[in-house]
Amino acid sequence: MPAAFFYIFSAITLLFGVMVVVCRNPVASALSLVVSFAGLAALFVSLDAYFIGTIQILVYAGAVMVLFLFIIMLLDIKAEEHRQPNALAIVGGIALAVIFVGQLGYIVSQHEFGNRTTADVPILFDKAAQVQKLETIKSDLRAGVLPDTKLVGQTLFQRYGFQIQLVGALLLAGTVGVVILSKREVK
Amino acid sequence: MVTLNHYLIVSGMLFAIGLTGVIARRSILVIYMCLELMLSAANLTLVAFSRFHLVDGLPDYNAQALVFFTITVAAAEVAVGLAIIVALFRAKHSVDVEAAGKLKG
Amino acid sequence: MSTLSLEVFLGALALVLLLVETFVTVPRKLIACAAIGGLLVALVALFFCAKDAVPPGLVEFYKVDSLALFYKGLALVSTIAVLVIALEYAPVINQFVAADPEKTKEAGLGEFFALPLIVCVGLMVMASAVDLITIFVSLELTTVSFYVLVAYMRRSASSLEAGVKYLILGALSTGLLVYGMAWLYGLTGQMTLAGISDKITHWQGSTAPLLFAVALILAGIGFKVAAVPFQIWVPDVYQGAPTPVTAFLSVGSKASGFIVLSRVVTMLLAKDSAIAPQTEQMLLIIAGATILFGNLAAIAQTNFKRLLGYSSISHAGYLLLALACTHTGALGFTPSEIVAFYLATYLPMTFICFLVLAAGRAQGINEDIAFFRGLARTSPVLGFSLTLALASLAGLPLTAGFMGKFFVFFSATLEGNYASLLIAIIGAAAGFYYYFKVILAIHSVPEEKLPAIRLSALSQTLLAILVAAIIVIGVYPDAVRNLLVK
Amino acid sequence: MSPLEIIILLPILAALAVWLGAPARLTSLVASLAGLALSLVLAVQYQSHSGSGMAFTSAHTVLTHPHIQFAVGADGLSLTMALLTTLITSAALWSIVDKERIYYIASLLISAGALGAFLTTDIFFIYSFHELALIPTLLMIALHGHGEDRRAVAWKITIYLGVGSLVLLAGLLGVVWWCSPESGLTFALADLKPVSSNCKTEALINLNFFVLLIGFGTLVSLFPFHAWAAPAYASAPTPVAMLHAGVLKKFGLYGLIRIALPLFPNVIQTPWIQQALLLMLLGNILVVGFITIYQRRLDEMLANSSVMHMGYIFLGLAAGNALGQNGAALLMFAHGISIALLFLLCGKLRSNLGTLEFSKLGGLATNAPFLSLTFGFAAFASIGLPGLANFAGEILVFLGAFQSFSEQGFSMIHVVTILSLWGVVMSAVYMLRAYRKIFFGEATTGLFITDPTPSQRVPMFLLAAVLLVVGCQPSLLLNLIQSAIGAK
Amino acid sequence: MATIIVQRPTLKWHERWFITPFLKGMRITLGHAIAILLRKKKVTMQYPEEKWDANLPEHYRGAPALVTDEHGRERCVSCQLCEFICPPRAIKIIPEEIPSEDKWAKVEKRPKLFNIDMIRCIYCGMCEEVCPEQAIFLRKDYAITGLSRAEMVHDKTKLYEIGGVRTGLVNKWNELK
Amino acid sequence: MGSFLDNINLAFLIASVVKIVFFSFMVILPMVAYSTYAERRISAIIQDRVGPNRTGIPLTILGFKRDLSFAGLVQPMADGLKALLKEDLTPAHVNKFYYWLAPCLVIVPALLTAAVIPFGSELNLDWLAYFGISGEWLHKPIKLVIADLSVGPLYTFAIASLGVYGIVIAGWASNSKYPFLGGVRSSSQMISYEIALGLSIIPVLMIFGDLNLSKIAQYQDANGWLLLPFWGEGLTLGRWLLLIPIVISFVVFTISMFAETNRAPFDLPECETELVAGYHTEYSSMKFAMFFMGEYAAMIVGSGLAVTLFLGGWSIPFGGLLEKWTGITLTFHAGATPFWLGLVHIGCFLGKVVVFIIFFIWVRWTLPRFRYDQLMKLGWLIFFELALANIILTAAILMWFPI
Repeated sequence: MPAAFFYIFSAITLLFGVMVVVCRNPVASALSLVVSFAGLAALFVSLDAYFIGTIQILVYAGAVMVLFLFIIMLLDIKAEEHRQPNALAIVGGIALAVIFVGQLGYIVSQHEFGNRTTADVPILFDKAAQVQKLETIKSDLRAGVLPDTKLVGQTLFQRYGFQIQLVGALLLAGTVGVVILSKREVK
Repeated sequence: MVTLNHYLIVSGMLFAIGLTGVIARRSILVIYMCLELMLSAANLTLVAFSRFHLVDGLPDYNAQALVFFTITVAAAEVAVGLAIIVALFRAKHSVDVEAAGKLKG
Repeated sequence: MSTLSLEVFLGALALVLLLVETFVTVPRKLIACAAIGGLLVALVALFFCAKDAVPPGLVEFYKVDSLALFYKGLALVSTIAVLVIALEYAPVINQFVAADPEKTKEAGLGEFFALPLIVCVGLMVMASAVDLITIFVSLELTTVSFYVLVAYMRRSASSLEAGVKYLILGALSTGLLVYGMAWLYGLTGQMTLAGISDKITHWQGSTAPLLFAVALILAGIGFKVAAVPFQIWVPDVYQGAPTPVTAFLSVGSKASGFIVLSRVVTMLLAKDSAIAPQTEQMLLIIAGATILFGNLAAIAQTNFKRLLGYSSISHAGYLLLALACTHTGALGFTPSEIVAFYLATYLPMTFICFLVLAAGRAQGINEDIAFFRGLARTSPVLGFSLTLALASLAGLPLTAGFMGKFFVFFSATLEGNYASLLIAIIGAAAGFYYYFKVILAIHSVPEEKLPAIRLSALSQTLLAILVAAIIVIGVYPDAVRNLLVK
Repeated sequence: MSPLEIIILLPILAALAVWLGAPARLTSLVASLAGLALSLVLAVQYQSHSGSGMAFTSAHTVLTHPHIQFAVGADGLSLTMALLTTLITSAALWSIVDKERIYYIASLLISAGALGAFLTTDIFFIYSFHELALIPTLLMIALHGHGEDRRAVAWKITIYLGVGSLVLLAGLLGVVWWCSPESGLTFALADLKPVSSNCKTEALINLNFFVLLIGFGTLVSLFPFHAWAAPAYASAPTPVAMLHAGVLKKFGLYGLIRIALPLFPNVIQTPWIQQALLLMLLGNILVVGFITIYQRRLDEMLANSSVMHMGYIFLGLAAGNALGQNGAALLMFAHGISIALLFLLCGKLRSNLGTLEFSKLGGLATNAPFLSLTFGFAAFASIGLPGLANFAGEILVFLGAFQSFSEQGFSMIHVVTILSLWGVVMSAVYMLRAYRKIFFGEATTGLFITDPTPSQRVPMFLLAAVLLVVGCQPSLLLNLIQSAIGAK
Repeated sequence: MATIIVQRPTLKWHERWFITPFLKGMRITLGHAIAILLRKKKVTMQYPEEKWDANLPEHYRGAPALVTDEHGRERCVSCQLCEFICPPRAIKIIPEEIPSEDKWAKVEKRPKLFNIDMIRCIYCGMCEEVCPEQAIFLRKDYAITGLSRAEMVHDKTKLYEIGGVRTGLVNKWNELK
Repeated sequence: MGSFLDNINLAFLIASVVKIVFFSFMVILPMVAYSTYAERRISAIIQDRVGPNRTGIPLTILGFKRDLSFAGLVQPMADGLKALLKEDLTPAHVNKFYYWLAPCLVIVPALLTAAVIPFGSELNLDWLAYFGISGEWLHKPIKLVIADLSVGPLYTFAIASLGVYGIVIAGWASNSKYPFLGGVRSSSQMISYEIALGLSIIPVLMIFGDLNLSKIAQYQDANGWLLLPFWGEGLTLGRWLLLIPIVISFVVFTISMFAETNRAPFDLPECETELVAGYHTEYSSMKFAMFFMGEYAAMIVGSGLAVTLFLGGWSIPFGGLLEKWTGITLTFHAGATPFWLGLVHIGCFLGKVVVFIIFFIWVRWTLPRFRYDQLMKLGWLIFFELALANIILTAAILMWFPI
């Protein structure tokens, strides 16, 4: 069952990932990307990262790609369908990808740590329940449920609070920039 | 059975697909999508590793924190990027990489 | 006092200025002045910041060593300089942002003066960042702000093109960086550089995955510091971006890239590191290629700004070379410190060039070298300063630029790395040509009379300080050394 | 504050003052003459008081690690060179009439660079000061030089000197690496120990010396690296040509004598290095000599002859003994003065006649007897006529070379020395031919020249007088030089 | 054209934030709903069961129809005025001579065919207005239905069936004229 | 316990399928249908009309004198039948694939979001034992939620945000001016209000300290609804003070929900007067109906979420108080809730949702449509800031008055 789950969603992810590159219509590319992200989210879930999976959908599929579609439509991009693709770039790109994957294959073959399944590395609820401090997390763990969101939240806000502030500044800068770049002045 | 390496291979292939797209495609928007694909592939790698690196019996949430930051940053980048692309389009009415070729040398 | 408070202060200042810009009608110049004032305060306060004063929760991520303090100072100084240059450049910004520049004299200026503060915060944090997440976040903070700044002139196609190019390649580098970080984390199970370093020194098994991760990370950072073959964005972006931003990119962004690179490379090249030799090889090859490409490609340039772009690439090459040479104990400097020193010397000379460029552009002088003919006659002070700066960039002795190159050459000599030394010499020789070309243009007699470039009092002060810095560092390098090696 | 610092700073300050708007001629003349006077006083004082070792020292540390000081100090050799510099600077500046400020500034800066290089005792600053001349030279030749291709020529000299100095820098860094004491890297000449090679490092040390030789050699226009010199001097404005050919070019030789030879003792005796050097200097003397003979213009001929004469000085160094080096140093001085005088006269001819082609010149002596006399004087000095300064130098060089021959038995240096004696003949040929063609023979129509005004004669007098005095009494300088290099 | 500038009312803060207007609107609609639910107000009629026929106004315009006079004679003389005036061109008339054997022969023509397409008819009443013979009238019929298009075309028979007899003056036989 | 995947077994699958069938197809889809009916009836009532009250069992066909009308309750079925039987027209100029894909993309996410909403407490089936049925599963009460995820509201938002694709694609694929404008409007509107929507529930989540919607409902069952904190433990000053941010949250959430579901007064993407019905102008028959179904399904799920978060989910109003006074078990007791109470809870939930939908409809027929700039201004300048300030306010209250 888990293996099938993995293979199905990997296939979806990769196939639609390829579609993103292959499709000449940008809308098709964008939608393929959405599906690919959905598959990816499923893979995240299969790795017990519910929160990340949900965020992946919420942010990428729900917001980022809508923005892309919005822009594609706003700019009405169809021009590429009538143009010759750059053969050299395509060959180069594919060659690079093949080299990269080959390299990766070699790397993975060298990576002994990677030869385990999730069953080999089970989540130890009891041990974790003893270590964790927060009561809600403890109770969840005792019940055998992985309080994924709470744990991510705890990590983010207790350990990485400073970095969160930095990201806040980043978003502020981004927002200011977007407003500046797209502001239409009232004459 | 599905091992960590399976996940790594999948994410690596996704990364490679994105890279190919970045190199081979001409439309800025599609290139940008491929970049998102690459970032997501990196995220998959991180999550896979985090699941297999148990800390106190739980997945390593430090890595997932990085994933969270990556996603956030990527979203901000997209927003800024699309704003620039729209502005460029307004200025030039095209979104091909090669159309953006006034600067050469 | 912790340096963190400075960063918080500057971030808050940026916020306040943005709010003021939105809700209060004040002359935008005041915003710039407030920002400069704040930065100066921070700069002064930096001298009272203790080393290793880190809030308890941040010990793993945030390190305040003398290197960090130095880079923070560098960030502050360059931000101040950028703001001063931006004040000179304001008419151009206005021209390309406002729909009707004549009516709205100050359109878009407020944000332009406030955003560098945010960049500065990013740079300062980056100087202290010692774990993957903090590095990533602070790097992106600056990068995203730079996307905005580069493309700021939204009615100028070249600025927007520069923005798009920077954006796509920047995002690509982010992708590579994150993927590399993921692998590095996955292999070591650590997020902090100290932890990773610890694992690397006791590495068992194949080093191939480790090298894979390292290569990706180097590629990712290579983009930020403009190392060959990841330099393709540089000339276009430098040429297209607003001049103050180009200056910021060339100093601030580069410095930030190098502090991260220094920390990573120091970790990788540590004594018992399993992958030290390979990493060093990688770095050396990149450095050699960067020096050669940057210098040789610069020879043919006719646009001053673009030329400075290639020059920036070539300097990145020297910096990389310095990083790769680890046997510098006899110099009394670590490679990271040499890099820091080099950047400190690089700062004044680059900023002078950009100050002149910005002021010239604002007063109707194009960025082509040909347009600077006879500058020494019309504006003798600028002519002199620019000559000095270019001589310094070329690495003429008794200027700051020589001291930087001097250390790089010396460390390559000490390393016994004669091939790199040869490449560095070839590069420097090419540098003589293209920098002197500009000097020659400045001093030659123009066919038609050009208007003199005038500077505001603030810019004149800055110019004086920068000129003084070039000479002082050139003849009394201990001044910087004492700041760096406390 | 050491008086030497004053000597170095004087031209810099004067240049600054001129740039800021002080009366150019007055300021620079005052500064240069003050420098001349000061260096004379110091030379006399040095000889009368200490007589050996570094005097007038003063040091300010500018970098603790590696140790770099702004250290000045002078011994006989330095003082000789300083005298040469201040003399030629004064003459050059005096000769500038009705020119733009940049002439004065550039001359002063070149002079300051030379002075700094000669009077500091820290390798770092020796090297650094020399580079000070690079940009003024470029600007002066490219913007105010003569000839159609002055820009190309300016680039040629700049790139040659730039690359040469970079090679030199690499060599100097090697010197510091090999010769520093245990306590740490230092650039102070006084602290550097002569390297003692063992078998392992010998090859590297030899290589390092060779790099130094190439580096310094390029600056001196040693044979295969000489291509920049002749066109540059021919194109350069008079004061720059005077300073460059007369003073700056000697820096390479000075550096060899000061740094390379003492710190890498006996490396010059290494067969392959010595043979290479001999071949190269033979190139200077014979090849460039032949080229000189075939020149069609006075300025080009003088420029080439300057290159050619460097060969003799190298011969003195290649001899590897004190005698040769003494001769070389003396010849440096003498050649500097004589070539400066020749360029000065050449400049005068050019500004009056507008052309320097032999075919168009002739019979000037009737209208300008003083000019003719002075030129003849300088030409004879250049050839090495006894009684003039060059003769003393050349004879010492040849003696040194022969002495080396007697020590080593018959070797290559023997052949080279004999061959290079033929160079003297060659220089006599082209100098005398040029002299005859220009000043005697048939007067060409359309050329009119008068003798220089009394004011213009001053620098000529000055240089000619020095040539004569040193020629008659070489011991005046030889004592100074020997105090630095050693008598035997 | 004169431009009239309407002064917009200045809104208070709660009005600008739509708070009170929203509540006011909700109250109004709720009031209507309650009124309907409590049967206080009744507007809609349940049609087939309840009809409005009794309340139809005098001037109500329903289906047009042809009438005969008290003698059973067709009043229509096929002058075709109604056909011409009909805005939607719903009327089609083919006139014919009245055959000599007919009782009313020699007087006038009569329609051989008189069709009104009720799908087209717009109940404007123009035909009634224009008819010189007072032969066509709009009745109060409104439920005109049919299962086919053909069925919706009222022919002469149907029209007379609806119209019935009309007594009164007919101009043509007015002796006074 | 291993990973998520290892927990999948047959019983789980069967229970899930049964729940999906029950909740999605037997509750939500009929509710969708009857929402349209309610919409028409209520709008009629508000406008002093009657609305559809006749469609019933057409006995007249069989020769009877009268039809059985049931006050028009069969109307939705008639509508559905009509939509199915109408000619399915695909205009020639459309982008066929996406034109067909769009309606599916509207309705699927709307139904998927229902998965995490608890529509009842739990059902104890042990009484089946009296009828001779045995098995271990009898004694394990069935949780009345399809997927008991720990990321409930996030999941809802994530999936709901996918709904916009349908509209955008519909607008784009129609290859026609008005639908296109509608699609563009819709996408920007949904993105804008998603932020306020997400931020508005953060105070609620802060109070619960949990993202599991079942637990949130259980908490409210035991301790009083968020908007009605009248019973249970911990009724401190803090709870009462928290009413302020909760009310703000509730208002912002509700209004954003209106915008997200393209309901009036935020139905700009489909406004008839400007855009000729917007993105579904070019659609007909069942495809058109699917847009409607999607909209209503989203409305129902949104109402369900609002009810679960703010109005106690399936809990009985004042259940805690009544239990105390009467002694009858009216609140949830893990594993021991009587079967009838389970049913009552389902009823309660549905009742609340119905009330909420009626409110939706009431608002629609009351307010005029916003102008587009007003809409954007409202979202970005008021709700966004309000929601942010609200979070801070909640945090402050929670810090000083911990509950």
